[in-house]
Amino acid sequence: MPDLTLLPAGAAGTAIETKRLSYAEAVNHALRRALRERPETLLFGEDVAKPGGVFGVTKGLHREFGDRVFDTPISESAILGGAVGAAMFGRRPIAEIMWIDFSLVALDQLVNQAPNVRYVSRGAVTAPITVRTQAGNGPGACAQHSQNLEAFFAHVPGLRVGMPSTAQDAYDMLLSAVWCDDPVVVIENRTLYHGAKSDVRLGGEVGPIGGARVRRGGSDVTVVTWGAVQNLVLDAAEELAAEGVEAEVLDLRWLNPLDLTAVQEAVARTRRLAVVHEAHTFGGFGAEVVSLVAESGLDLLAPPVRIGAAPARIPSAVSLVPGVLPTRAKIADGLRRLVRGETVRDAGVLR
Amino acid sequence: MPDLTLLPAGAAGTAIETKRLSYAEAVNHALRRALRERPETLLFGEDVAKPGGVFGVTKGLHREFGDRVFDTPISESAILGGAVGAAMFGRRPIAEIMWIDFSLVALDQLVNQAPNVRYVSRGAVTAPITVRTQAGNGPGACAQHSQNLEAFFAHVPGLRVGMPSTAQDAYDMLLSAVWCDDPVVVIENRTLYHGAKSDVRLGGEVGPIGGARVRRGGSDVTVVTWGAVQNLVLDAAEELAAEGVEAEVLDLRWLNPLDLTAVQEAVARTRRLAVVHEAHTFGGFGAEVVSLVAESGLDLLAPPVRIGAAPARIPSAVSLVPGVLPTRAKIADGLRRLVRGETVRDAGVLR
Amino acid sequence: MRSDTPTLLGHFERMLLIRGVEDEIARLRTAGDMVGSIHLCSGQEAVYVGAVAALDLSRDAVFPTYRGHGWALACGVPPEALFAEILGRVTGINGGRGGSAYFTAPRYGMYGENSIVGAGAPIAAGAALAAAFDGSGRVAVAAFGDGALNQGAVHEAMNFAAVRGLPVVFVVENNAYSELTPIADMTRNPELFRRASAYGMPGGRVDGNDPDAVARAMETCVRRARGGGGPALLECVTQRIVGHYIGDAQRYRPAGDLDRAVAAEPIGRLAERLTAEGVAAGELDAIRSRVADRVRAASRLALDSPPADPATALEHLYA
Amino acid sequence: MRSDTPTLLGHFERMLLIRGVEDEIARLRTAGDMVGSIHLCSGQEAVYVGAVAALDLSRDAVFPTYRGHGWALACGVPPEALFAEILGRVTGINGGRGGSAYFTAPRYGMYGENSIVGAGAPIAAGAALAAAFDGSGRVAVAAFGDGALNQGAVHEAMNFAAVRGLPVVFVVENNAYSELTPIADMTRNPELFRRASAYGMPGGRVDGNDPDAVARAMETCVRRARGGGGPALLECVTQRIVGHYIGDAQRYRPAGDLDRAVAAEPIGRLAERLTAEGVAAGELDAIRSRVADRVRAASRLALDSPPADPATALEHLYA
Ligand SMILES: Cc1ncc(C[n+]2csc(CCOP(=O)(O)OP(=O)(O)O)c2C)c(N)n1
Ligand SMILES: Cc1ncc(C[n+]2csc(CCOP(=O)(O)OP(=O)(O)O)c2C)c(N)n1
Ligand SMILES: [Mg+2]
Ligand SMILES: [Mg+2]
Repeated sequence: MPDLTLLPAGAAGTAIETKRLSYAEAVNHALRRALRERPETLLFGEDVAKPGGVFGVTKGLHREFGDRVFDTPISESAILGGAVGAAMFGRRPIAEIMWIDFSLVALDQLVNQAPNVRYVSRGAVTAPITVRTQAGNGPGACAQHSQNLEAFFAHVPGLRVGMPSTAQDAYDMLLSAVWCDDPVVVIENRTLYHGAKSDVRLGGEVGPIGGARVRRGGSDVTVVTWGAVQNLVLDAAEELAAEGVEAEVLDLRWLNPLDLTAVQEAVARTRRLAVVHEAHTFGGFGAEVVSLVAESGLDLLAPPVRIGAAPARIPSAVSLVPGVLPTRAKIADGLRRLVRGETVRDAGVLR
Repeated sequence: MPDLTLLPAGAAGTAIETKRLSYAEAVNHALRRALRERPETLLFGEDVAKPGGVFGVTKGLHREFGDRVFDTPISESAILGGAVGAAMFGRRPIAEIMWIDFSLVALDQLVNQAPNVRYVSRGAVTAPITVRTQAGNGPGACAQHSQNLEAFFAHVPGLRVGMPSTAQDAYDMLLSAVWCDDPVVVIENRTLYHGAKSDVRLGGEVGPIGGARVRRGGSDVTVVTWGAVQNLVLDAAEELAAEGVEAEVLDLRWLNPLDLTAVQEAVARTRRLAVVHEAHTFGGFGAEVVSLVAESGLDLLAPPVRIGAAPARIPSAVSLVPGVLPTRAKIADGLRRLVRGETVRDAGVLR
Repeated sequence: MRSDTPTLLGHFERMLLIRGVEDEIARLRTAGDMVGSIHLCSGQEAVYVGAVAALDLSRDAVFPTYRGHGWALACGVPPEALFAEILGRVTGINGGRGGSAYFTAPRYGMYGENSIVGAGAPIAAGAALAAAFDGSGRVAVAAFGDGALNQGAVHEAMNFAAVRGLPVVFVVENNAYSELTPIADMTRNPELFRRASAYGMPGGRVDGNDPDAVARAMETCVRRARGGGGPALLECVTQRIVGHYIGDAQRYRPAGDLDRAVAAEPIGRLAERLTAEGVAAGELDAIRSRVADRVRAASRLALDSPPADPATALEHLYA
Repeated sequence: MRSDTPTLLGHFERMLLIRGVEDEIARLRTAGDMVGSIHLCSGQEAVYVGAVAALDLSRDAVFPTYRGHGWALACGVPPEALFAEILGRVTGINGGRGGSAYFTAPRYGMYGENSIVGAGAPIAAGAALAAAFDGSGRVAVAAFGDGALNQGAVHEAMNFAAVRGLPVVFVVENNAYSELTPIADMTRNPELFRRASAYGMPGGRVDGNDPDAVARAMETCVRRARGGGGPALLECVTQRIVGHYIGDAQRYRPAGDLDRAVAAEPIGRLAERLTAEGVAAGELDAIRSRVADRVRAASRLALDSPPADPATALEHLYA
């Protein structure tokens, strides 16, 4: 393997500044910075270069970085396999899989290939790829464009998995992913791309991957969550606050590495645990969080609660979706019952 | 969709009898019966027809059933997609994916396609396919031929998932799968195929899918398990029995539908829960079982315990494997500590 | 042999219906009555109408892509059921479960759009596989775009169908673009039908803006498949005259490209031909207004239907 | 231009080494020292030795399949490291982590077997993609079997490499079978190299039992790729003279098939040619016994090594 010396973070002298950015713009800034500071980065995927991405996220990057940013055929195995091969030879490919649902035509490369490279060779070769994709339901999307599949990736040892849900995290976590020497899957959310702008600190030191964040303090119940559904959780928490119940909202951010300490500390404080994700509850990653807490032997005031998607495919009609996915009301209701000490299980978890 | 009338079970007059069979022979008998009694069944996959399967499981079926049993190119998307399409038109395809690891090149068909057919059409079209595959580590197998991926399938609403671990179950569960009107994945285990023979009751009524089985009674701890690792669990249980600890071993058999009642009743009896699977612990299906029990609010004497594979890829060397996979010793040790009330967590769950 | 005038008038009306429905969908989407990403097929109508004309929908089965409104309407799906589906109404062809990109209409021989590029091809091969056993004489049609040819599943499906001699016709709607990227940049051999020979299967190219030419080429493929001759690949060269999705500014199209596509679009062309064959302008206008009325009525009917009920959302997952 | 005698003698020795190692592995597996499913390449040696002769291993990269022992030895992996790997010893080329079907030897330009059929092809394309940026002049070799051509990933890799003009040579080891199934039953066009044209890429066929012919064809492909001419598909026609796995009774081979394969196998053939070119029988015998000694010593060394330590099994998962 060629010994390609990597530039240190910030070497290209990216200025530290704060800008009001949308989530999509934050991703774009992170990509631009990565492409500037790390000459070994490549960016490719379907429609990412000349068209600037179907969501406009990669706009302007092909113009600035030329051939390092390129469009690919509709060939996800070639995209991911190409990334693995290029990474083995010193490149840092950032590959886009347009929808997480499409990763299923090429999952082999993310399960059987990328995570084995380092392990089998005992570090002689590595595959530091970053896969950017986006997940979740949006209005009118069909069953094949609505899934949350983070549980698949989190179950694969050797893959790192993060789900940014703020513009700042979209920027920070993507850079951490590119800087990380492991294969990393960063799962964005298209419903967040073009939402309200927020202040994003740019140009600071690129941190390591990992670490949960408390999004809201509270002493009555800990809600562990990740991804876009966090916004519903925060709304539900406000609803509860009006009723005198204070929920702590912990954004897990990274499913692997998982910040177990943060989870345990939070749960030890409130002694009540709810896990909320948009993915299907059954077999979902929420089960991992609940299990880790259960195994910890923390003495809880009430059984833990999971709130996620009920067992169904995701229907397209906007009116049908609340019959399947978590809503603010379902979350608030679940938390209320948790605090009251009622045993809560989504009637639909098992069918 | 053509209205193809299905023959009732046993219509071809399969005799009820008991034979001493290996697991592989039991599968073969189930396939032969399905092909005989249900003229709409097809059996296909790589090397399944003329060669009789790489493990000899499908021996003689091509000879008996001709074109209904055929070999395919090395094209898993064509195999699974072909099964879905044929099932939509009244066939009952039994498709073989030679190793569960290979399903990853074509997972789209099992996640984005098969389970959506009935849901989207509200039952106007269905895709009753049976996918037979086999999973797990065997001596000398490599990282790409050793995985246990049942958690992927169990997380997909609309797919049924079973893992037979006895010859009788290999027979019964496969027939139930073929008779079932849902898409079903039956995960066999090649290390069981050619083991000791046992009595298998053949020709009885084909039951519905679902239902756990108590493999061993015991009042001190409930071990929920599935797949070939069950044999290690039974060995460990014997080891503990010699020390005066009686473990109940519950074979889950079906991950979907999951027999929660059986799990809850067993855990309510012993008030101690261990879950053992060969799959990776982190993000594995064991977490679902632990979570369901935790949510039930059952009052346990000790925190639940999961015993599965530590976070690593699966190495080939026989001497390395026990460093990753559950062993009889690790299982016995975990159960011992559970009964003593110690908090148990595989040091390697998180890394 | 060219089709007779009544047949061509039928094509004309069907194509107009498709265009009218797509225009109405664009209006509803822009007005906010419909949501999400919707892919219109305007400009490509001749492919659907021509291909379906060669089928026997009482037994044949069509597997289109997310850009499937045209296929559905050509198969006879009522426009009101299509509008209602995209609007998420209980009267939708799938009660709103499918939406624009993934609805199915088996009663009409339209066995499901597919919003995973290429995934319908092996499923169509499976439908053809069933035909090898059920004596139906069914021919399956797998339709997909130019870009889909680069997807592994399509390759596997074509080889699988070829080696087993399955009755399936692979129809490539070559509209020159995959979303926002020209196919010319994504593969070296611009003659997409030539891929067929890799599988030992016949392949051919037809003017995809001429419903008559498509119908005749398709008839050849269908007859051959139905007679046990195996699959074929039919490349229909056409163009979108709208964006990939509603709102797509199409800046990726070079100057003049869209104008040329509009000039070549099949409906105007067929109107000219019909006029040349002596059909009176009034007759064409009568068809136009009949179709417009139908579209308007269907849209209104759909808009007046109640939304799908979330309490039903968990039904029909399992048998 | 044909190679000179010393070059051919080198090929002869390398091929003998591969054959000797495979025979010893068969012995060890049968004796129970080795476990699991092991795929030997006996009969196909000319492909590996010929192809590698055309490479510059200081920069080129080979991506073989599970049947990769021959590629590894041709690349220069020491037989003792290979034996030890399959035996699960600490001295194995991957310390026993890879095993027979999935080891990697990057120091030798051998960037990993792949036991997922076809999966190495896009990875090789990625290695070639890196070459487009790092100025190394690297050429990547993706090697796979006849059956692998029907896998979606291989199709995607070839189109991807072709459209980007990547320096990769796709080498098809056409040994007529995929496991237990003849390729003739699994695709309609028996000339596998013809698939190249679908991607607008050159393709050709060579006698895969002639290391010299393989080397010369490969040189053409490599030179072209290194010079920026893009990828090519080289079909090497050969045969296994052993089972797919050790213990395979090969009942699927028609009568006479195996005998013909043995009669055509490359080592005997090259010995004849060398004899015809005037090499003394004694010289060939000397090579034979040198190789036999080397194999025996390597096997003994590997057997004497300690097994890999389970306490290390969790290392090197993450950076
Ligand atoms: C497997 C997969 N990859 C990517 C996409 C995203 N996508 C949707 S449509 C499309 C372009 C398809 O182009 P083409 O096949 O030419 O059909 P057209 O849209 O032109 O009708 C892409 C890339 C997808 N839906 N599925
Ligand atoms: C994706 C995938 N499908 C199936 C297999 C099982 N398998 C292993 S080797 C093999 C045959 C490969 O045939 P070919 O490509 O001709 O290579 P050969 O073994 O003849 O060298 C098959 C089907 C696999 N390893 N990976
Ligand atoms: Mg197109
Ligand atoms: Mg072969």
